[in-house]
Amino acid sequence: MKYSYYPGCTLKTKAKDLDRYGRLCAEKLGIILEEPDNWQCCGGVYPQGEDEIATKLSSVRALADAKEKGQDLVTLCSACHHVLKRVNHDMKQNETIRLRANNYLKLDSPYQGETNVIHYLEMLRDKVGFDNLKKAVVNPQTDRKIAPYYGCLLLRPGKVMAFDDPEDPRIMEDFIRAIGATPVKYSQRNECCGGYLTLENKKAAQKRAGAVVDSAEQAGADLMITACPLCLYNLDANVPEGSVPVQYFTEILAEALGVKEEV
Amino acid sequence: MSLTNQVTAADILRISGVDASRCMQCGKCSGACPNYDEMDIPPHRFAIMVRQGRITELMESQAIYRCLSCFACSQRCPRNVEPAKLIEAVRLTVIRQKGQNHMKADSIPEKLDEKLPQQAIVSAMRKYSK
Amino acid sequence: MSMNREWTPNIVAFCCNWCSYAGADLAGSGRMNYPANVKIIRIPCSCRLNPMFILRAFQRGADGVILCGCHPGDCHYSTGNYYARRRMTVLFSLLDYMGIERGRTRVEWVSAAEGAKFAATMNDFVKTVTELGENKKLGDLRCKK
Amino acid sequence: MQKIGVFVCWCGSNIAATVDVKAVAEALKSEAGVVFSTDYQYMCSENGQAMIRQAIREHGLTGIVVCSCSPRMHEATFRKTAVSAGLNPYMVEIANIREQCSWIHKDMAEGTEKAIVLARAAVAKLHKNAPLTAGTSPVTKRALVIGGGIAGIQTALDVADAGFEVDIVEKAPTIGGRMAQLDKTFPTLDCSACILTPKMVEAAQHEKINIISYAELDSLSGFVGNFTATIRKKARYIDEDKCTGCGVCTEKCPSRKGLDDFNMKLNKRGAVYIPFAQAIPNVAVIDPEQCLKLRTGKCGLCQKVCSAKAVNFEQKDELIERQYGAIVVATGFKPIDASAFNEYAYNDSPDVVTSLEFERIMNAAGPTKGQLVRPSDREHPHEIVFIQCVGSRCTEDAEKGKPYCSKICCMYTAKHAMLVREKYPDVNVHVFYIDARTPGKNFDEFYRRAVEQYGVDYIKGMVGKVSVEGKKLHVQGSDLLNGEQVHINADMVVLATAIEPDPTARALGTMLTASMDTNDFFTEAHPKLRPVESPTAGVFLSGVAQGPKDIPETVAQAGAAAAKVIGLLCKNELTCNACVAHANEAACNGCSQCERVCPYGAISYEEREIRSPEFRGVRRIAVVNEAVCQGCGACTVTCPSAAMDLKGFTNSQIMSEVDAICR
Repeated sequence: MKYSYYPGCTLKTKAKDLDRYGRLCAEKLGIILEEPDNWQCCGGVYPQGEDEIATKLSSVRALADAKEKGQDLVTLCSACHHVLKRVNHDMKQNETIRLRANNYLKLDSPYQGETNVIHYLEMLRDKVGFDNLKKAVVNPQTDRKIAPYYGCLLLRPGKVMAFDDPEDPRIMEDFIRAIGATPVKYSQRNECCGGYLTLENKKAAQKRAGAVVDSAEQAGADLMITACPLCLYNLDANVPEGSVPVQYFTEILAEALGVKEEV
Repeated sequence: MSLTNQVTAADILRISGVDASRCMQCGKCSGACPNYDEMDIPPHRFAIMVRQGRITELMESQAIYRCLSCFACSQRCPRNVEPAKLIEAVRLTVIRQKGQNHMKADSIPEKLDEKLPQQAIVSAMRKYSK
Repeated sequence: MSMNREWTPNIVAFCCNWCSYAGADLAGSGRMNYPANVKIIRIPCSCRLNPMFILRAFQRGADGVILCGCHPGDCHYSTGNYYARRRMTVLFSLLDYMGIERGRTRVEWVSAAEGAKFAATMNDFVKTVTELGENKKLGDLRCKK
Repeated sequence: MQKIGVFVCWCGSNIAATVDVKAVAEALKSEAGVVFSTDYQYMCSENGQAMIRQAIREHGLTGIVVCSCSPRMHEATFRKTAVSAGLNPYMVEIANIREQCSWIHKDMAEGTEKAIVLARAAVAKLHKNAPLTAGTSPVTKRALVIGGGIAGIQTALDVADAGFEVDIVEKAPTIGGRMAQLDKTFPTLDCSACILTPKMVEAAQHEKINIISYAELDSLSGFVGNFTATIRKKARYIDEDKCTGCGVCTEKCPSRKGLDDFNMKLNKRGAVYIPFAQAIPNVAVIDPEQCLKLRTGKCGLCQKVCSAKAVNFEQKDELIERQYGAIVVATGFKPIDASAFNEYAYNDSPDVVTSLEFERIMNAAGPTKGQLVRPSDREHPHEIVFIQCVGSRCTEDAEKGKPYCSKICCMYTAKHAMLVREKYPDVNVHVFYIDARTPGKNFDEFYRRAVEQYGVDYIKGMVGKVSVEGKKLHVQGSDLLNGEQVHINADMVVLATAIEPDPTARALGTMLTASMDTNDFFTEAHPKLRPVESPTAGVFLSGVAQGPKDIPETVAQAGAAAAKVIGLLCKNELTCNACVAHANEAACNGCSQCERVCPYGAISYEEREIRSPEFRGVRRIAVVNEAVCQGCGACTVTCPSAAMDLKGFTNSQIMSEVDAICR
């Protein structure tokens, strides 16, 4: 299985772990992730304005590149995934955006949303299969009680992201079961951690992050996992000392697949 | 610098693609808003004020910078009104005006810490400045 | 029609009595506008539409012909719209072969409850046919006054 | 040559505001064959009709064109007018210049021009009309009622009381429907079972009513007055005639995994069960999914303990074929699936329940014997939150939910709130609502009593999130009147879920060729004037199958549907459709194509002696049974030699209309 792989800005710098572990695990699972040469930062936030075209172009380039290669486009960072999937949806559904973006880009053939954007977790669920993942686990995380943190960007808006039930997701719980651990369900798993506000209004971000971590702790978690560098930062740096630790899901996956030490 | 350009409800409709008259004022968006306490204008009022054309008040509100962009309001809205898009559209009409960048690039270094991901800076600049 | 007026297409709409004609009535009672160049002919069922009627309309100078019937599975006569669908598929490929633009003919399913859909369909069809311009290929000059 | 009269109606200002009616009447005067043309304010009025009758007589008209509203509205009226002046009713054509012209156009010139074209098309068609005579068909004097809830029961009782046989087909093992599940009814708070069960018993004992329970309509053919239905009676593995309803088997059954549908799956039941104490028929049924004997061949305990020898594991589905003159759809509703609404933690906590589940919890015959306890730990709740409009009033492009108001939720929520406060004054009750909709007799008074007398805390605004926090349910919602966020730590949350048509309705609609709206509610023949009839003749609508309604409205509609059924069954014969197919014997070559496409089997063949200038001899000719033909016209198009034509919609009539429009 070969995929185009869009790492995004943060995975190249502050979230190298998310990226490195993700690649190692993919390799172990027999998946080839090909990083395009010239990808550009997606901007980290989906430009909701319908007249915002320039800010959508970097995503369109990555999408068009994957189309040329005839590959699905895999993302790992929740924010990149959100931006790419929504821009892709615009290119498919919104005639004006499609027309204007193509006018700017002047591609060999106009891009019309043909590429299939999938998150690494979707790849594990739909392409690898959690059953097969389970078989590949060498260090089952048996004693761990893990609280998955979905946040907002993976799930919403549900109609566009088509990732999981936005109010009752289970993909990360299934993932946790596949690596042998016990998932912990808690109410704030799909409520926002306030990450986007960390620069603008740190207090608000702390309040939200505190509520999320608190909820996971109350539910008895000893570890939280996430797919988003911003959430990870927020749930780590903006909560009281000694709170339940948070990791990228790829890190615990690497541990389970026995490839963590290779880093 | 003060806001100079007049913005109308029609501009917000054009930018957001959202018809605020579809809102039935059920308040589920506000009920869902995780940052309600910080929002001087909660999402359901945002929708009705757009419909009433009270855009200037919205442009002067704090809510446009305090929205978490978590889409809980849009997700749970039974009328598919998408308040998050309305809020973003109003914010855009502000920061697109000269001298209205809410976040200035030179203010960033002091806010940085070692672990802060790029994404936080990139997205904040996207959201709050042009 | 006076010559100095801007050209507008002439469109014949065949509507089945049970669903689409009722849908058109509902569009009317709901005051949902669509252009006046759409003229409806009532037929009992979409399967009553003989392909000859469509050819006749084009021959006499219609610019577009649309057939509306009940949704598949909802035909008042159980299966009539399935026959209509097949017949139209054959006819449309013939018209295509003859060089008649695909946009001039259309089949649409409109239920008795879908007044809004009826109006939207007619608006869209008129737009498409207007863009295609006058039907010159099949129009029979002998029929013109 | 026809002598045609044209009558242009103003319909008050409905037509006259956008169509210059005088200009239309004037323009039509120059059409070939038109000898008289006029306009009038209301053609359908007595004066208007008199004008038509007079013109027919004075000018010796052979046909008339009325330019007015839709033929679906007044075609029958004007046909009668024509008949009273001595014309054949099929010598009338309607030009629809209201629904399809004046109401949708704004420009007078445009509207007038189109009205003239439509009128010309009608005149052109009328030139080719020929007098038609409709045949008659007999009426089977028995009605079929599909659905045995309060709607079906009431319709059946009313029809049976008028002396006609009625069969009720109910898909569940017992009649009673949703009303049987309710505890109390608004706005009187009388006990639902106490008012329903006497009706159930009356239906069961009525000599004209035959209840076919645990059965569904399998197929249907025929037409008004002459339907043939095949009913599939599902195997219940119990001989209904032998079972005494003693219930010994239900106690002994070792399987305890089946979920009790009657109690909204809140508790378990055995594989053999009687849905509830007052079930009719009061006989057991075996759930084949759960029965050990049927699944594994081992067990059979019920058979051993049954003293009546009623258990029969060999029982098979049974098909019953029967004739009916009329069919009543009374398939009712179900609450929508609340599992899509996990923002209210419906999947996360058993203490979040739907209103119908709550109804069972409050019911003395329910899983908690009427004790208000939390399903999770059976503890008494102190704080209950009701959330209204769950899944109602959602736009069609929203992620989930129904676009309509479910109509009954405001009232049953007020009822629940009141009952809780009445029985347990220590419980705090909060109701989150968007609008409290209480239009009905004594409805608003009822709702105000909940607020004023019972101290129910009504909060205008919706809940955005319910979180499970330990044993509590944290409810976060917006109080729109106070402009503040409300946080309540509740013990139970009750969701007033939207209602939707029973899932069997869609397939049934197809089988009956009865039209439905996009929400799968059955469409009425006219939304105001024919609210209990389907557009398909002989099919009638009763209860929520047609749209959300409460019990009194359902009963009223059930009675209305019964009146329509009685009106039909009283007749000995019905006038058939005169617009039927007919084969031209000179052109027919007996190829059998038409026979194959006819959905009614109305076409057969006979050897007929032909004496025409071209051919003399015996030939195989298609013959249409006019009593069976419904006039769809499928045969006319399929006929390779154009021998088959449809009266009233002949090839030449439609061609003439096309020509007139394209002129």
